[in-house]
Amino acid sequence: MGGYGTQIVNLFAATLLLIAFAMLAQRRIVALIHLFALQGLALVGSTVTVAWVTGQHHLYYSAAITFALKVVILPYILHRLIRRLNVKWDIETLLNIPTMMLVGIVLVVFAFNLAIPISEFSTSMARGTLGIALACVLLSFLMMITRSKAVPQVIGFLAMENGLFFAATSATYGMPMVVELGIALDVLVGMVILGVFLFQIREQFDSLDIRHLESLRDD
Amino acid sequence: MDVIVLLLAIPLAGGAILWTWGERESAPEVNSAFSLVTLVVACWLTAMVIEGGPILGFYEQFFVDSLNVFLITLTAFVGFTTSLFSRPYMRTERDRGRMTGPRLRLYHSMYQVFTFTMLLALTTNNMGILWVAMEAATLATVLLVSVYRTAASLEAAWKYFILCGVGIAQALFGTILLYFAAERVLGREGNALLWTHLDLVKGELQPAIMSLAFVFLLVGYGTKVGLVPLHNWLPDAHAEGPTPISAVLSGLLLNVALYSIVRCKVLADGALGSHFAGNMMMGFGLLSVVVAAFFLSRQRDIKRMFAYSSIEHMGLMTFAFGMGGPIANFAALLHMTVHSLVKSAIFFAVGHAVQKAGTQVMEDIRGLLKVSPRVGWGLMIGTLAILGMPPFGVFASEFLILTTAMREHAWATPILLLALGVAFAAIFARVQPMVFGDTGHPRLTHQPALTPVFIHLGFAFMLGLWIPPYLAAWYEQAARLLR
Amino acid sequence: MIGSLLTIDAVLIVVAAWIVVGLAGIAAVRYPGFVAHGLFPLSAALSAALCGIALAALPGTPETAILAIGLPGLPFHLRLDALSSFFLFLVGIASAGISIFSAGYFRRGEGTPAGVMCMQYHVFLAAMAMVIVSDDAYAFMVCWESMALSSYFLVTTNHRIPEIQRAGYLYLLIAHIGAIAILLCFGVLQANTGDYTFANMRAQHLAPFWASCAFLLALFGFGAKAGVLPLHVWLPEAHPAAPSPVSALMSGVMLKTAIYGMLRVTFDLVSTPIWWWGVVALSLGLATAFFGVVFAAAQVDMKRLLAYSSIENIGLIVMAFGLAIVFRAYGMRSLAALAMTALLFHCINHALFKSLLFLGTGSVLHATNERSLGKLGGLMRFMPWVAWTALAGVIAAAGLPPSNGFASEWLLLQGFLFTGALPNPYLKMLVPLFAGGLVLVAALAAYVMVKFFGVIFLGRPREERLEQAQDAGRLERLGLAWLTAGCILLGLFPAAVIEAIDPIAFSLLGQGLAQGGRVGDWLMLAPVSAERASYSAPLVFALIVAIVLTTFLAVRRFYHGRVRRAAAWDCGTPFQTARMQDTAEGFGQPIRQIFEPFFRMRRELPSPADERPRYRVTIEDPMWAAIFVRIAAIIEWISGVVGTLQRGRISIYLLYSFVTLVALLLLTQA
Amino acid sequence: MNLEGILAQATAMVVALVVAPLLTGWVNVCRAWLQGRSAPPLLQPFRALHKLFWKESVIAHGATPLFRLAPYVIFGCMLLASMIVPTLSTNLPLAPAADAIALVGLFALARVFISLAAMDIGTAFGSMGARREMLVGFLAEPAFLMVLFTASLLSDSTSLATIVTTLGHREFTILPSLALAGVAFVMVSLAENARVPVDNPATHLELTMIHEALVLEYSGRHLALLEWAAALKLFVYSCAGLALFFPWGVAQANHRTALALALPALIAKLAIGGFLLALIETVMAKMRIFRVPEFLATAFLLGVLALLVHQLLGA
Repeated sequence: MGGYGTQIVNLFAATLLLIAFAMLAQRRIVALIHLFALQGLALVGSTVTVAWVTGQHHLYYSAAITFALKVVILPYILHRLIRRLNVKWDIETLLNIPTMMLVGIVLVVFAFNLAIPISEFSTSMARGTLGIALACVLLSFLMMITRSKAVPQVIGFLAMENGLFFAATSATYGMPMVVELGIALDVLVGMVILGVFLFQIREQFDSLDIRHLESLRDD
Repeated sequence: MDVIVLLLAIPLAGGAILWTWGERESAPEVNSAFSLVTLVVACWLTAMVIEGGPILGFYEQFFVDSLNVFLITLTAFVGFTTSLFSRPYMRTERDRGRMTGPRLRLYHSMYQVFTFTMLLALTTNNMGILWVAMEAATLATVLLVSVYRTAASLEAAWKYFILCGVGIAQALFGTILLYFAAERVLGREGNALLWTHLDLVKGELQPAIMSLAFVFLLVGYGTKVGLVPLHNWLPDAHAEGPTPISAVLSGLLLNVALYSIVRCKVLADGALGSHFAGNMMMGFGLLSVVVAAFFLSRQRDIKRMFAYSSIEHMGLMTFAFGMGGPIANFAALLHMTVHSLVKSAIFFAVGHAVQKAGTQVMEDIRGLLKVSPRVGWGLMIGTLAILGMPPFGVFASEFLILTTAMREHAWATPILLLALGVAFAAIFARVQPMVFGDTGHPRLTHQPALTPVFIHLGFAFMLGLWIPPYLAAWYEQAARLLR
Repeated sequence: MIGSLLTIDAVLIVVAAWIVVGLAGIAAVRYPGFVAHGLFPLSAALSAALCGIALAALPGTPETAILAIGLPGLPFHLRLDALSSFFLFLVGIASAGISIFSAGYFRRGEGTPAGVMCMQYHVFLAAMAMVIVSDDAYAFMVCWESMALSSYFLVTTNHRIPEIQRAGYLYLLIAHIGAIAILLCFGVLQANTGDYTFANMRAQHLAPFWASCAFLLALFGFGAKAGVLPLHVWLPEAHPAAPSPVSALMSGVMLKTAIYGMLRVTFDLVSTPIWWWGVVALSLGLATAFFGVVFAAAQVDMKRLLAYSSIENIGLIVMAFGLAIVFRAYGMRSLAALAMTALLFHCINHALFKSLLFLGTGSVLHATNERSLGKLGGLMRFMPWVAWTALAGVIAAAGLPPSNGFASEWLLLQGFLFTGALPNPYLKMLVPLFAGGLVLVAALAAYVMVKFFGVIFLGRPREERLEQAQDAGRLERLGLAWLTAGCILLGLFPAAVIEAIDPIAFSLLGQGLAQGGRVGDWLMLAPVSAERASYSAPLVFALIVAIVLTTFLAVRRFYHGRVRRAAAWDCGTPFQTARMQDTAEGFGQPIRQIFEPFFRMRRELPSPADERPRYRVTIEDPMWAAIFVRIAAIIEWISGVVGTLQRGRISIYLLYSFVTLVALLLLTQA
Repeated sequence: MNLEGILAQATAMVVALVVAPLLTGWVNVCRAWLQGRSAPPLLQPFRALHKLFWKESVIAHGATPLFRLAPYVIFGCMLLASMIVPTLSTNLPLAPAADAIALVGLFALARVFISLAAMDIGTAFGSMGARREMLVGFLAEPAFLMVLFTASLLSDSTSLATIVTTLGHREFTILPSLALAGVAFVMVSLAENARVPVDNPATHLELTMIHEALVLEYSGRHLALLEWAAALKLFVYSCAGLALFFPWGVAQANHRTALALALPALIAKLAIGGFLLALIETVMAKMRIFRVPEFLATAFLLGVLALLVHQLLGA
């Protein structure tokens, strides 16, 4: 049974990575949000599996929180945002897609190499997943670097959180409950503040292109 | 009732209350009152620690030893004096229409919340909660940075938010790795993230994991410390936010972030048994000092300039902590204290100076000694103090740091000294004409609060000439905790 | 000595009293009258007391004390030995005159209020005294920098004027850089023991390389304060900027603390100097002295002129320093003692006559509000007190017998002459050359001084309003008289002075000048032996006076004393104006012409055609453009490069942290 | 200080006072001969001095006491100098009061005083003269001192008496260093005594004159004192030169006989020296004032060279 569990978790992990790549390649914001929700779903799936197999009950709670937060609330907020701000398209990335893909591949390899020696020590059922989590984090990082509009950057930021969360659950069966709650709270508040910001930026520059935000400089 | 809980409860309650009536005329006084009570409780806590040694509180969730208790007092103290300073400052801002009711409400309540997060980060025993608190600190201040709603302030806040958010995310990954390493030793119970427990078993933690974890933690919290090249948010946030916020950012937030790094370094050193962590910190420190020093000479905005000087001094402390050893740690802690005192004092003076001149551009600020000698002298003396002129405490700590460096890493000393010289030339060349000379600036509508400035400078002066024995003993105790 | 008062305690009491006086000045900031006529005379009395104490301590054994302030583990160590007592005496005797002068000078406060100034002034005095007695690196640095800081505030008293701001900035910056070098020097000296007391540094025996590093750092650091080439640039800026008593204090006393530092490090902390250090010091000293005097000859601002002349004197002192090192390195202790004696003697002489001259310029400044030589003249008629005291200072500064300036230069030349025993042939060649240079400098100094005195006090007033110039007030006269008396007495009884400062040479070099035969009785000064060289200031003075009197009487006895006043001969031209005299530029013109390559000159020569011809020449310090401007440019360039880090683009910033992260992760794998 | 000492000192002083004007007169006489003019009488300088002393002295308005003090001081310096230079005897009681360096110091003192006095009236000529005098001085002094240094290195002493004794006692050998020093000395003394080619004592042409410009405002007894002092200066220089380069015949001890022998020797040497001086003044042309620094710099360099040669060859 544990074997199946491991396979399932690995499957979910693969899905996460795939979605991360997809987000990296995605141009349309709406699709980006969908992908994000999907990623959240995969995350919930893996968490539940881990909880079910290992009987770590508090993981159910965190799965629930994750579901509520990352599959329902945040995508909803984001949808409302882009509808209110009516920004549908995000054509240009600072780096063209194929290059990003290549860089992404390199990053994944790098992440795996980093993770291999560590995951040896992992007592948990899903040893390989730490590498995947790290890869997800780095990919989201790359996405944030390469996006030139505010909303995708935010999504990249959230995706990074996903990767972190996945690392927490799969590698260590989740952090202590207090910490998880704290993290969740921070993420939520952060989202709200982000929303406020996006509106402020919008009314200030009537666009969400962060290339307007380059006036403070020292060169 | 646990003292620590009380200590945390007060600012939290203050935040809640001020959220409801923070725009009232009396709000600044209430704000100061809360800060004062916090300070009192902090002193009480300090007294307890000095007598009874380290305190564990609330199911081991809180832990106060001689390392963080002095930071707690410092935080409470600077928090209080800053609230005093912000009374006339904010009133003047309101008269000038830059602060409206809602903004004031936000400001006052967030001020208390920020104090709360700082104290939480300092008192908590749980590395996870530490992370949460640091993130919360960002969230509490980010809206204050953009409170003026100008394009520049929005941009600054956005950068602050994104860069620190991303950074802190790295820190979270580090924490996870830490937990991952710890749970194999301490088991799956919640206490696998408790620093006290980690400290006991740090020898058994897995080196390979710990080195990765430390890298993530360093990059994460280092972003908040403002280590080059992760510093880019810092000057913007300092320059664009209201001056009291710049003061607490420089005086408190950076300290606490560095404090978290130091806590992690203790664990990493224990696990790796090598000087890996220390070397990394020294590298960052040196880079920060040098780069910041050369940035200084390009500044036009006064607050921005002093933000860079903060980066420089943070780099110096990081370098000192990186060197390790009782003297260096002692010096670094001393430098931490003096730097927050002096730098916040400078920002107080700068705040009033900027309000007088109505601009932050240094070319347009002139003749402070003429319009209001006290602001002028405050800025002048503060600057000289921060530049490491004796007999101020900054010189004492820099003397210790440099001499230790000469002993252990002689190659680094000339570099540091060069950077300090460049910084001196750059800063003083700009401050002198602001203080001296003639001007036609108007008087302020509200009597500026300069008592905090001179209290801070007075302490700095004392620390340069005479460190009270119990304070010294206390520093040494703390330094010994860090090895 | 339990219970009874040590001499060093007395010194500390004086210092504390100074601080108290300063605080009183702050307290009484509303009553400038009280500050001037109450506090400054008091501090002058304290200075006089310090003289006495130091004189008493000079022959005594070293005393140490520890103050309970400073760093934990490194409290203030203090030590009072022969060397420090001598310099304390110097501080005391100069500051006594200057303080009493200031009591009359700060009558109407321009710029900083008198009370605040009183504070800064006394902190300055106290810091200098503490520098001299401090016996560990931390105490030394604290006092050293406090000295720089307080003097900086004194310099920028009239901070409304941009030039003064610039001067102050330059001064503080160079002082700070020097302090950094000194700190490094101490870091080298403590030789990784981590113990920063001077006692420990004395105990260390450094490898030649490190010792040389320490020496060069000290030479740089203290040279920056003393105004050794090429770090002298602050001096001609800061001295004119400061109020005259402050210039007097800085030039007369503060520069000497730098000399004290050099001596302390080279002869006390580093036990064994190496001969080439001496050559370095000699060359630097000669360059400095020559540069200083040549530029002094070209100045048109009286205080600038004096500042450059200070540079010259510092150069001479540094030459003596180098000579002492050379002799010490070759174990020729008695000659080293000779050079050392000359050094110390010249230190105190310069302290006296330069303070005197600066105070004189102060009085002139107050009487005429004019610093430019081109607009002064003929003041001897209206300010006889200032003029005659200044004449005494001028004779001393020009190094003419029987003044004290001549006595010290005479000793120094003796040191240069008896180098036959030097084992190193090159040095044997070199040292007489330095002697030649020294003589040239001394002769030029006379030129400069004639220009200084002649243009200010002699001739006819170049401006109408000079006719109304008032002579110095009573207190000012007292101060001037004190310093003049000092100059004359030291000049007339050099042997006594040398006897007094002999313990220093003895303590630093293990042998004094007076060992074996005395240096001569009060009448005759014969440092080595009467056959070798002898000089008797009292005799020379007495003989000249006697001859003058007898001639005077004889002329009246045999002939008559009739005098008729008439107009000066006008060479047949219809009228003579004061403008026909040499201007300051004119007087300096030959020097400018001879040493043209030294100057960066910009001339405006009028063409014969223009009907309102005007002639202007401006002299610039070549070191400025050659070194400092370049350094500034380099730093500017670097900061420009660094500035590109902050491009304002968030993606780039994210990239930075991303790259950093990846790099560090790779590092962990390595 | 015994009676003989006092006697020797006194004779030295008297000799100086008397011989100095004679020397000046003698030079003038020789120059007149060489230039084919009819010579003034040898005692002409005394007559001039006497006449000047009788004249009342005219002083410009606004002249300070310094102006009237200066002639006496200068006279004093020169007389003192003449008393310490071993003219007749090396065993002078007052000689230890000032050595070679102090001698130069005395000259410098006199120079400074006369320059200041010249600037005091505030005429164009006065300040010009002062400037030129100091210009000559600051180059001549070092050169002179270099010469003296060479001698004092040879005799390992700066006291003139010792120098003369040692130089006088050695057997006659050509010392290259002394030769160089000698040339330098001649150049310096030409300049210092306001002689052609540096200055022309017999002219009042404003473009060229130095010494005459200095004393332009003086008259009567003050001028007399100054002239006498100038004569003394020439005398002292000549004696110093003779003592350094031809030290033979100077009495070592104060026997009356020795002194009696020394005097004619001195007179003879001075006569020759004076003639040579006049010869130089006749054959050479006055150089432009701008050339003077080069001239004196050459002298200075020769002096330094002498010093180096001495260090190198030990001779």
